[in-house]
Amino acid sequence: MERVTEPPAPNPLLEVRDLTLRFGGVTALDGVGFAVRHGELFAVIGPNGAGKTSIFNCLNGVYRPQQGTITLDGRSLVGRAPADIAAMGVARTFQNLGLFGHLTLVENLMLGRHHLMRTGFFAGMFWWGRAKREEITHRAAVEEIIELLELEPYRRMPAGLLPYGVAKRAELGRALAMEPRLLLLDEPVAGMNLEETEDTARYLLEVRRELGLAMILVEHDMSLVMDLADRVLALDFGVAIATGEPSEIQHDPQVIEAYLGGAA
Amino acid sequence: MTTFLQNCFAGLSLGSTYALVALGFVVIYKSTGVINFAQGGLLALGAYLGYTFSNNLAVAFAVAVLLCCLSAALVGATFERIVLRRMVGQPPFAVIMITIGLLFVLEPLITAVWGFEHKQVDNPWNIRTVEAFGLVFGVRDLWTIGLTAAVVLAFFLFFRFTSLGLAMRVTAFDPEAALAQGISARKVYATSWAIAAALAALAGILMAAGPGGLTPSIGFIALAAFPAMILGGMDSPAGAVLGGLIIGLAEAITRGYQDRLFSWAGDNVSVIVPYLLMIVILLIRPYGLLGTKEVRRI
Amino acid sequence: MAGPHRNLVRGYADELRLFGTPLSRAGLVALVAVFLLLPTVLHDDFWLSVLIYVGITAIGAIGLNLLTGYCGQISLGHAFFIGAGAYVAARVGGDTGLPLPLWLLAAALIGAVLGGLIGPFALRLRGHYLAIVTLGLIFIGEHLWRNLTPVTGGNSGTSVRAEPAIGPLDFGDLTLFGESYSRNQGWFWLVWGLVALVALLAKNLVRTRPGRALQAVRDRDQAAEVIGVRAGRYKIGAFMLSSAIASAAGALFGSYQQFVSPDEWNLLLSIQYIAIVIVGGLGTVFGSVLGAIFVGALPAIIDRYSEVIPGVRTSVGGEGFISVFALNQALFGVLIVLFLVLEPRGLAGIWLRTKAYFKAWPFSY
Amino acid sequence: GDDGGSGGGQAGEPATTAGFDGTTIKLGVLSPLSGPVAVIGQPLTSGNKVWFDHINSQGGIAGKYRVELVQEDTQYKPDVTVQQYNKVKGDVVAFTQILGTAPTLAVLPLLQSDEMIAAPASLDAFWVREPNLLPIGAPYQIQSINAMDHYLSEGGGTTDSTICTMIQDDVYGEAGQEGIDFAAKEYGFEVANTQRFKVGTENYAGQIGALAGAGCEMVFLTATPTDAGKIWGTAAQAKFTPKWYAQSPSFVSALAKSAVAPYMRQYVTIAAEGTEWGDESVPGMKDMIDRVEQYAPNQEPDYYFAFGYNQARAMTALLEKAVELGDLSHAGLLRASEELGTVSFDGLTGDYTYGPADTRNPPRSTTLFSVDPSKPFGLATLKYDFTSEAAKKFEFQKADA
Amino acid sequence: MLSVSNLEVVYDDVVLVLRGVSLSVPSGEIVALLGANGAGKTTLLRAVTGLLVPHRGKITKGTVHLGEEDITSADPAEVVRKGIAQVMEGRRIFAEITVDENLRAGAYTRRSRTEINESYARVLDLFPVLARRRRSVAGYLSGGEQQMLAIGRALMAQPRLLLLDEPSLGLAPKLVEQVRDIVVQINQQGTSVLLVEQNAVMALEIAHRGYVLETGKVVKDGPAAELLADEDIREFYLGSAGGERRSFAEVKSYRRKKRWSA
Ligand SMILES: Nc1ncnc2c1ncn2[C@@H]1O[C@H](COP(=O)(O)OP(=O)(O)OP(=O)(O)O)[C@@H](O)[C@H]1O
Ligand SMILES: Nc1ncnc2c1ncn2[C@@H]1O[C@H](COP(=O)(O)OP(=O)(O)OP(=O)(O)O)[C@@H](O)[C@H]1O
Ligand SMILES: [Mg+2]
Ligand SMILES: [Mg+2]
Repeated sequence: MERVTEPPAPNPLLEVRDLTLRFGGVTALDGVGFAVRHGELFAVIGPNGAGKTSIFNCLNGVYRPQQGTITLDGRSLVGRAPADIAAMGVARTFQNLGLFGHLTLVENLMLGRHHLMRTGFFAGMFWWGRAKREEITHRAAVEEIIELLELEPYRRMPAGLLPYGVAKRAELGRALAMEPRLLLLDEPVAGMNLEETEDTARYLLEVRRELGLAMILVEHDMSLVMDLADRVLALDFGVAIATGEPSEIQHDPQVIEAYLGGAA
Repeated sequence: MTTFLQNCFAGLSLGSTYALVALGFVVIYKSTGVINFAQGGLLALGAYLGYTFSNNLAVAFAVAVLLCCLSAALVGATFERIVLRRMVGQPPFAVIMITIGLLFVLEPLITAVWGFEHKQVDNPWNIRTVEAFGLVFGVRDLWTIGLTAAVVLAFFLFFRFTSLGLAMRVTAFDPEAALAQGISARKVYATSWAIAAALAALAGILMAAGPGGLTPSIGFIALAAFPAMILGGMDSPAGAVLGGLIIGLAEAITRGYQDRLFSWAGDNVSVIVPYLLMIVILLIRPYGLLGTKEVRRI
Repeated sequence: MAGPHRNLVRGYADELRLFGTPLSRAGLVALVAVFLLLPTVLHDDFWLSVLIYVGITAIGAIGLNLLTGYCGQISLGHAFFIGAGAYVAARVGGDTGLPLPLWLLAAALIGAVLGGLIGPFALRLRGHYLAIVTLGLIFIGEHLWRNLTPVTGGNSGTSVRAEPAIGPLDFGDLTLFGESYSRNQGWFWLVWGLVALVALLAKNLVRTRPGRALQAVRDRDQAAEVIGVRAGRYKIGAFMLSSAIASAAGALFGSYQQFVSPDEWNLLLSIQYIAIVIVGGLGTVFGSVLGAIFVGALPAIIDRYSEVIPGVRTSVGGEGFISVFALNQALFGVLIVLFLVLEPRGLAGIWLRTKAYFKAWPFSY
Repeated sequence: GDDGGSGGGQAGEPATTAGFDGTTIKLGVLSPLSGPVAVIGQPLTSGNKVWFDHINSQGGIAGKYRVELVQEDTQYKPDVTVQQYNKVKGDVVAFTQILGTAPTLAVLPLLQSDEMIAAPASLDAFWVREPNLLPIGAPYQIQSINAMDHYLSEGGGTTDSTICTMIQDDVYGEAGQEGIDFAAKEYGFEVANTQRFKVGTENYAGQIGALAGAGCEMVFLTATPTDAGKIWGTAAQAKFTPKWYAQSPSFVSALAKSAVAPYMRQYVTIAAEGTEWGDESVPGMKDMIDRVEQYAPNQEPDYYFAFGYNQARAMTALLEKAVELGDLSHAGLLRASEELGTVSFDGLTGDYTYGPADTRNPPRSTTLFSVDPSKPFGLATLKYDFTSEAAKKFEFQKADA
Repeated sequence: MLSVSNLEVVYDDVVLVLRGVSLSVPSGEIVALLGANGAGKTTLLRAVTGLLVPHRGKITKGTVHLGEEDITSADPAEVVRKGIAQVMEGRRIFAEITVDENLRAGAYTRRSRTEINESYARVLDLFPVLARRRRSVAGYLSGGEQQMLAIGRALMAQPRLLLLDEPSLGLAPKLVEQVRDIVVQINQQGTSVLLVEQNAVMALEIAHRGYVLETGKVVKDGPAAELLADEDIREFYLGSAGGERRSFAEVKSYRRKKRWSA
């Protein structure tokens, strides 16, 4: 397998170098490196088990890579606690749904704003002026997201009861509520039909236009990836096998062989 | 040295009893994912049933033991039939509470039937002893250890040759998905409750055959078996046995050396030793010695 | 799916109000009225003392529910903290004669510290493993209570002379507007006033940032971390808060009962608290109070009325198969089982269901 | 002999009051009637009841006021006891039984503020100096002092013998230990080894091993029967054969039928009071047996039953006194208790000199029994009703002093 | 084989989710069930397999028949024994046991060891990834690997009727094709299939019939080929109404809220 490394981009938002992650005998990531520029939509593709989600987990601080560096705006992320990384502006949606099942949709979105709020145990208990004001302002911010993603009918529904597709959208909403600088999207349109995929695409574009947010998109829906991504990284068995513009990747023989098959 | 060995023997005997009770806990935990708080009640019930068979119906003691295990198993299965099958897929907390409720029901029923008096179970062991290697072995203790070993062996053979073990585990993990594989949660629950009740009954009758006799508070031993179960790993039968023996030995040995080694920590340190040991082991191995690690992944 | 709002909400402040609808405001007024009038109508010391114990238990149960129901950390060690609080009341309130708010606060503080010591276990252990470790707390606690004689009186127990008084206002011997009230009446107001206060604080907590974080940790702690919730801190915080409340409840318990002994803080007490939060409904503040009433008052009610059941022996040495006392216990167990079979989400679940039914009314779905 | 009743009241009929409607006197019983400690609560209450059934058959207190018991289950929990106390306090004249040290201490402040009298159902020494309590019998401390006296004088022991104790880790155990410690000072011996155990311990090999290792020639035991059975069983198996003296609650007749009986017969002495069950030579016992046959034919011989029976007798004496003084109110009873002189229990337990709490003098006598399976309760009198010099010197203190 | 008639399902006693759905899966056919998120597809599958109970759901009207047999509200384990297996929504693999044990759990209702071993070999053959990770704890597999496991587990039961709830979810394009081939293949071996899919192209290409569910009602059904040609279906599910597929990058900020009914 041929290994690719990108030439370093000038002043990237995120820079990952030589990322290696092993679980016992399994090497999930093997010297992966890439960079994401400000405002860029960067896609990661690859067969199942290639290590896409693992990259996210390393970025988030859920896994600690055995080797490699990750820097966000020049600050290293390796070794930081997930909550710190979140506070630094990295938000994420989960492949297997990471909503809090017993909380309502609104509460889930409010949780996205957790790191932007300050209310502690005491202030919360006494509902002091600031706690109340804070709740109200952030509730208003959340409402905007609800409107954007057209989640109005589900506001008070426990997240555990949401239909799969709606839950995916709610996750996106929660990630947006975090007001991130970098948004990690793990298969945001899995389980959605075409119409819903279109909607999601529209949301993503809108967010990008309005907030200038950088995103990393992991997705198996090739048409979505090819239509939206600025650049694509292809992985196989934890190794970066190709990187470049969507059109290049689509015709890369290694990618076709490992991943796309006849669908190319 | 003799004292030490003698204490070890006491610990083994005690540990065997713990192992039986803990095994009962494990079977239920493995299939339902809950701690069965009624285990002590089942143990008392089994002991009293054994008393009735042995004393009132005057069957041979061996037969009485068998009958009390069988009838306790029946009680366990009936409980599933009446109550538990309605709880498939419901939150585990509700099921835990139901086992507590069962305990509240069992205790007064037992005293209503058998009264409060201290009872002695007719049995062939009593306080007979055999001596060997300069040590004294209580016959009942030997039987307790032997029977536990036999039961544990039978238990493992049973699980080795049936798919029930796997069925239990997946039912506890995700009852709905288990149902979707055609695993009848009812059958799994009924079997595990029957097994757990029979194990409790066996432990109960073995205890009641000792010189302490039988009173309604015999079920308290179940509390002492908690650390045994945890220490071995809640879903591991082998762990339950191992945990039972470790706790039994630790308790007996600390007690033997309370005066010499532990008096600084107050009286009766042996009572809390199982818990301390459990805490230490859990800090090193959060899922006990042989327990399955919970899979956490996002 | 959430139906259209019956009541127009004009802003987020409105939406976030605790008693937002006219109906709930009416309920609040009714509750306050009951609170104020009940002791003057109901002079019976039995029911008052039952309700006082129920109230104290409700406070402790709210604490446990914050930990178990909201944060998902099962604890079988609640009795330990209750006991610790009672001894604090005895030593701080009784021996030094400090006023009520101070010894209550001292108990809460010490409870929080003890909880903070136990909390770190929650970082390493999960689910039932944690539960059983906290169970160890009971036994280790009992060992301490029996051996720390200067603090606890050892095996013989200790009397608790902490006075329920704030300056001239002595709830143990209340005189208001020239009217004097009995000890139990005073205590009723004190305890249920505190129940309301603690419930309000807890309710506020769970609907604001820290409370949501607790629940997020309960539902998925890893995901919570990733979105910026420091799960470990919240787990420890929940332990501290819950044990602070438990200790305060214990202090009240000691002060009301005036005597406590190491036999009381046993597993059964912890189980009783677990029963309350499960029967009441995990993750609902109101449910804890309902649960405490159910678990505390039901036996008293059964006690009153089981004598009419035929075949029951009402006294020792009387006729009948099962004594009324044994029957009480058994009935209590049966009711708990029955009730959870019918509504696994507890009393609060029944409440929600009824509410949902009436919301949808007159349509059946 | 009969019940020490002195007949009708000279001061006229007592007025109706809480618990007394002019014809019936109601008495409270707060006892664990369910749960693990019901093992004790049930026979105790049965003892209360048999006595009052008998009194009622004689016409009642002072020959005319029937007694009715209001039984409430405390589950042995202090909080439940407080609730139950509150439930019935307005309906009863007094409490003829409150069982358990902790429950009693929990209602004690309430008794004081309500001027209520209650008979505690245990032999704790605390009770003696409490005006609101009406204890009976020689406290546990006295039992152990007398037992020691016996061991040193007739039991073959000397102050140089290796004397050990094995006590339950609770108030009951501490009372026994306190007596032994007192005796140690009085007689000048040392307690060589003390083993404490928790109620419900399953295996006693460790403790027995330690006692044997310490070379104990005498062991004083405070326990309850289940534990005592296991302890002696373990000792028998280990061939550990000191002289055992055990406090009264350690024994139950079932033990005399168990496999441990031969061992107990040889090595165990029980320190209790009164006489052996069914001993016709003691009038009180003969009466009691007759009444058991009449009112509770299923009652097994039981130590706690006898205790409850005696408790009821003390209460009866108090009521008679109050009727005599013409006041059955709570305060009236409290006053009557101060004027209550010595009450005799016809040999079932030692005579108790009541009166103001700080002058009360409980009996200081003990009867020692040996185990004898042929006897109804499994105990045969070894030494009847004796008082040691040391026991006379023992001072009683208030609770929580 | 399977016929559902006039089915009504209520959750929690109040939420009416299916409002009289009728559908049938003829023996030996593949039937595709399409519909937007929340339409009630999963609910329909739960109703067939009896798995509504754990969700506080109830069939309030209508029947489900397997062949001649009425299996309305039957015990789920019983339903499996009658030959219905399913791939559940959300994979629902048993995360704490190994891949191997997961597969064996799928064969719980079968007795013959040799047959089970045959199926086992076949599944590992279909998904080499699983063969490689045979002894791994299933919970640590990647999302797509878990999906393969879920499919493999259902195949282990060797059912007469296979219910698939979004089998291609999270699978790489190459694997989607492979799964499609597998479905066709087992159908040719005689298994009837009810296929719930968001990937409508894939579903309709291999299905004999299709149904479209909207808010608890069947709004369209017919032979797959007919549906493939249907204007509305093309617009909403295939994205090729005006001939060429339009790019996601160019979707307008509005959408046609047209629905068939309601
Ligand atoms: N347990 C439940 N309690 C209440 N409502 C529920 C429950 N499960 C599902 N619902 C509701 O039923 C409706 C149908 O849900 P269902 O899961 O069947 O949809 P679906 O068609 O499978 O959607 P998707 O394509 O997103 O999987 C939804 O509105 C959902 O909110
Ligand atoms: N915690 C873990 N323990 C062991 N192995 C793991 C763990 N997490 C991931 N793996 C393994 O690492 C490999 C990469 O997994 P990852 O989830 O990153 O794949 P992916 O590219 O996201 O695949 P998919 O498209 O199927 O989601 C897989 O083989 C997986 O089994
Ligand atoms: Mg992935
Ligand atoms: Mg679905």
